[in-house]
Amino acid sequence: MAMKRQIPFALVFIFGIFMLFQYFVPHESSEWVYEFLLDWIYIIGILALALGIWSLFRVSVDKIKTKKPNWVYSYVTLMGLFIMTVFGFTAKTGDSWGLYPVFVITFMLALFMLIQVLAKPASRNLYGLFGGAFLLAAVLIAILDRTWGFYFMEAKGLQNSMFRIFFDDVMMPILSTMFALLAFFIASAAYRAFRARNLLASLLLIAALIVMLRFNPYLPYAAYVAKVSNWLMNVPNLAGQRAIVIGIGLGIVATALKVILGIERGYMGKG
Amino acid sequence: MKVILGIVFLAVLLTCSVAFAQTDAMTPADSTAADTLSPPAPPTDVKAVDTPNDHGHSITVTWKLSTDDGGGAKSVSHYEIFRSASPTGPFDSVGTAVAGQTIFVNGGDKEKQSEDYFPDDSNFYYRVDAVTMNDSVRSSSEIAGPAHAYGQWYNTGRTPVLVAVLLFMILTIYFVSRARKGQELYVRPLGGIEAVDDAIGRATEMGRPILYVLGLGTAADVATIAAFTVLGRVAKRVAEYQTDIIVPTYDPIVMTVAQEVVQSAYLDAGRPDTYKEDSVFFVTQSQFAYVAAVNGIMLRELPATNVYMGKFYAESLLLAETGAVAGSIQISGTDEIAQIPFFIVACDYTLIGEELYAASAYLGREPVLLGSLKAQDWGKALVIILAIAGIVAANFGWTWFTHLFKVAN
Amino acid sequence: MKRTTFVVMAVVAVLFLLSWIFKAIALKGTAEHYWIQGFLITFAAFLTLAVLSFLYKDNPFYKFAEHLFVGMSAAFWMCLGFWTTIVQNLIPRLSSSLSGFFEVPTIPGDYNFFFYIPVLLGLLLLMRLSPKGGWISRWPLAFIVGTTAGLNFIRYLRSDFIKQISSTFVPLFGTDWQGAGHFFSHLDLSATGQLALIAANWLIFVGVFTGLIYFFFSKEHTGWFGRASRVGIWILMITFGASFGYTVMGRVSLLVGRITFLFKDWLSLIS
Amino acid sequence: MDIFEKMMKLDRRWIFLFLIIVCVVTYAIPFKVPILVEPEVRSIYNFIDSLPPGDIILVAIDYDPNNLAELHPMTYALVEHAWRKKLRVIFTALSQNGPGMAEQAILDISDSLKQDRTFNGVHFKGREIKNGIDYTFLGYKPYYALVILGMGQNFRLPFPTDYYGTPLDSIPMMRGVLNYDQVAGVIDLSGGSITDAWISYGQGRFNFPLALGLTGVMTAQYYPYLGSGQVFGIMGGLLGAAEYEELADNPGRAKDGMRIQLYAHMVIILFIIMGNVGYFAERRRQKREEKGR
Repeated sequence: MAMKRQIPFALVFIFGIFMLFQYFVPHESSEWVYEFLLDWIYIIGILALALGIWSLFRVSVDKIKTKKPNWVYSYVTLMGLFIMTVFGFTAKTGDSWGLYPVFVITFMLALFMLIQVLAKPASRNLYGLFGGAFLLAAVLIAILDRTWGFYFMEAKGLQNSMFRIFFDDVMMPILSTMFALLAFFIASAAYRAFRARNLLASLLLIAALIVMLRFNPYLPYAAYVAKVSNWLMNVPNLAGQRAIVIGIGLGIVATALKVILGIERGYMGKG
Repeated sequence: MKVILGIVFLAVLLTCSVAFAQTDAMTPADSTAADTLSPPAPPTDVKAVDTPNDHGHSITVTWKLSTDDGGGAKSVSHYEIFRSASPTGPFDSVGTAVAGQTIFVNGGDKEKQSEDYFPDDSNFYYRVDAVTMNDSVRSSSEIAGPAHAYGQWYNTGRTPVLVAVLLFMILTIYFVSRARKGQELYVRPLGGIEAVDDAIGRATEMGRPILYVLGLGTAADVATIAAFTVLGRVAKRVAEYQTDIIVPTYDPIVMTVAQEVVQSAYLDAGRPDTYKEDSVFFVTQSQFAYVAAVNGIMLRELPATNVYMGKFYAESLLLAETGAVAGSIQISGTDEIAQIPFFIVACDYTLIGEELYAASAYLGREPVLLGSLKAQDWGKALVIILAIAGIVAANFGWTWFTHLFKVAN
Repeated sequence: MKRTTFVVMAVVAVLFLLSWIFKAIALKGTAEHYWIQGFLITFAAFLTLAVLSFLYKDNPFYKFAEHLFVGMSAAFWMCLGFWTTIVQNLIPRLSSSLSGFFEVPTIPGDYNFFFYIPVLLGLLLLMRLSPKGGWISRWPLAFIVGTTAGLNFIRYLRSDFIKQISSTFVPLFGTDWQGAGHFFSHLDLSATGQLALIAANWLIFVGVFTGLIYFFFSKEHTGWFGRASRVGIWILMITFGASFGYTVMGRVSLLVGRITFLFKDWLSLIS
Repeated sequence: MDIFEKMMKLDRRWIFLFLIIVCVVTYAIPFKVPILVEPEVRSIYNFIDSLPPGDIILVAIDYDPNNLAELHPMTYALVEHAWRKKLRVIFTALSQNGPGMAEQAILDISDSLKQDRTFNGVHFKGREIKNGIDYTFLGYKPYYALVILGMGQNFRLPFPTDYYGTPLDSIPMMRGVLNYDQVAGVIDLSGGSITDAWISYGQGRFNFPLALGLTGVMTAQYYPYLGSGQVFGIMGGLLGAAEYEELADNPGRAKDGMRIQLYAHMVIILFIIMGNVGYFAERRRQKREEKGR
């Protein structure tokens, strides 16, 4: 029981207090431990990614297995996951890609079959056979084709042109378009919420309108509006921000202290 | 009536801004170039001491300006600092300082392997040259030293922070122990948190799940830790009402913690059997892919309530607007100042900044947590008192007061 | 599959093919692999439109883009984390034979064996996957939470508390206060700059003061306290309105980027 | 549903449609919009415009490709103006991913200088811009604060050679140029904390005239430095860049972007007003109905 409950809180206390007082000790030894601890957090975070990928994989396979709504798209997720992983660990050695496309397709088909084994226990043997065959074919291509290779030892995968092309031409367009949706959403949110319903909403509305009009040259007194909006940003906005920042600072400090002292335990679960 | 009041209030603010004007830019200083042959006066009173408040590997050299610094025909353009292991030399140049400067920190790397390694505990001697525009026209100071570098165990420049740390600890411990003794503490109602219970009830009636979004924070962010506490409460209610909860996560460690929290909340509610392991899952560690997935969940699962707690960045509005379209009740709380406006606009209830941290105490209703809330309030009172004192000091020109708040880097 | 869905899919497929062919022809003179280039641009445009179609409503194209993006980005960050953190930062510190295997130069250090600790902690975290050992994953969590709580405690106490307090120390009676008589004798209304600055300082002070009062939790907001907290929330609302209005501009420029891609890079309608 | 109720409860997809049409149309049709020039941008323009030919300015291209959309137009407008005025420019790129992008910008601007052009009624003859004579590109060095401090002593301390590996002493333009004292002014274009370093370590220590080009989000928080005189001018976001283009009579991408911004803003404001008109009309009707009852 103590191992489950007491030791974690003891660890929190020890490391918390150390980091707290480390700040006041400029000596090399304290700095040294500090740097170590920060590196550790980073490394643990990367190792934990395995948990995340496993969760993503399991949830996707589970969706396919139980035929939840939109289960077909889980194949797309898994395909993206594996194809990008393959690219991250392969690179071409010669001038051409050789049988690389064939390999990628065979490998994907093999994975598809193997997922079917998990998802459709009824026809397990058939899919297992096909999956195994495709996997064997992929492995054979990988061994026999010398124009490209697997790299587990060198970060060549990151320079792999396929890895970069898929990042630039598949991930980036989706990413920047998702980001660009904000332009639309900011418009619809403004339309929906900026109604002078009461005093607070009116203040929100008027302040936003003035600032949005700040560079409209068609407006009479445009220069004046620009000045007012600058002033709004620099005076009331600054005051409000400062009040929030001080509040948040206090909240963070109090919560961190509660965590270190073991008063706040909600994040650790029970039992 | 209130609208008119608001407009009047704004009008007053705007009138204040009429006069708002900016001062003019300054003009560049002329550079002087002198061409002389007789050397300038050397810098005097050269001293070399270990740099205070550091980890060692550094010595600070100070001097008094050459009398030819700051104009005249033999004007000093910069000072060059030399170092040697013995008072007789040979001296190597270790750096320069521009005219007008009287201090130079000669430091180096702490790693022995580094080329730039600066040893601790070995004696060094220093000399400072005053140099004119013509590099060969210079004069050397007396030799200062010996001095050796060593690391300190306490940084005196950070005393204000230590005082604040101790003060805050004492306040918290005091109020927590008072709360433990059973003193009643008042907490003002928080709109967003009051709404949580109703929202869960509504979800049960509609037979729809609750979506709990923890944002992009990691377990290292205090906002996320506060969000876990709220999650624990929500999950417990969800378990009691037999509704579903969906928690998509962005960080694998956050996922692990969230699983622990939700699982033990179900245990607490006495229904560990109804806990589904897949209710807390990892999506991806990419901001917009995460948003895309959560947006999809909102439109497909149609949760009755969306709760956003933790750290949010540009995705705040993408999430909250999609949630509004899906017709969910939305409750949010973040300490990312830039995102609060978007949540305010698009959500039904928003916990503004510090309110997120108060929420965990408010939800638990445990006396110890409420006690720390009291300490937080005293912190704010202290800010106000110190600010007023500081303003008085600033107006009377008591710079010593401002210096009390100077923290060394 | 519904009939309309099928028709829409077919139309999109035909449009995609047409675009690919036209783009490839258009690129013929300029790019070496113009078929591939044409495909990539068309595919990127397809994904862009797929995400934009979300504005109308949820649909299969958006679902495809979303699931693809999730899978690929998860793999992308995993590969990146593996190569940059594990291989380049951790392995070189663990042992020279391991780093020899991974062909990375070792990072010498006298206490490198300490880096086995984060590896151990990371493995403990992975114990979550085992049904019985889950509790031990709390140890690494406790380490991370404790360390960062201590770190955050100091960081926010310093930056959000002490620094913000000292930045409220501004003169409220002019830049150099030399007594009330001096102030009034120098009170020149034509010198609006000075006066405006003082007014702004006053307002910032009042704003911060009332804003903080709004954040008081353990005192009932009634009487003068309640009134001050009302003013506080007004200031906060102006702050939020102004920041909202201010952000609109940046968001619209994101959209411009996508329009450029669609109309210039893909359709070449605008030169 | 009467018209006011419709105005109040408009489907958001109409807003999206309207917004995208307006954006595409304003993007496709290159009509002119008036640009209101603020004094803080004008002072930068005037500063560059009033320098005698041959003077040196330092342009710090300290942003990375993330902020390219907002800050690149400033670089183009400002540097082209400086070169037309026959000023010499020292470039730095203190952001890690910046140098390649900065180099490309320098080459692009050099190209446009080859043509004869007329700006603000003054005819400029095209000329070849030469590396080492018209400009020096110092490139990237880590620890920007130290680099900024170092350049205050001597450019050769942080940058013994330029980006291309040529020693600074053998670059004709850098002869006799020791530190900021020989530089007429610094213009920092940055999307992050490097700006703070230029203000506190650069301007604070060495007292040179400093102007800033910032991303839109950052702009408001730097205005206090304008008031205190530490900074003589600020260009904020695409708007600032467009204002500079307007002053330099050299419309470029910022003005294109501004056209879209302006009309997109107007669309949003229009919808907000519409919603409020609908809301108030509805409320009045409800009140009247209550009275009537």
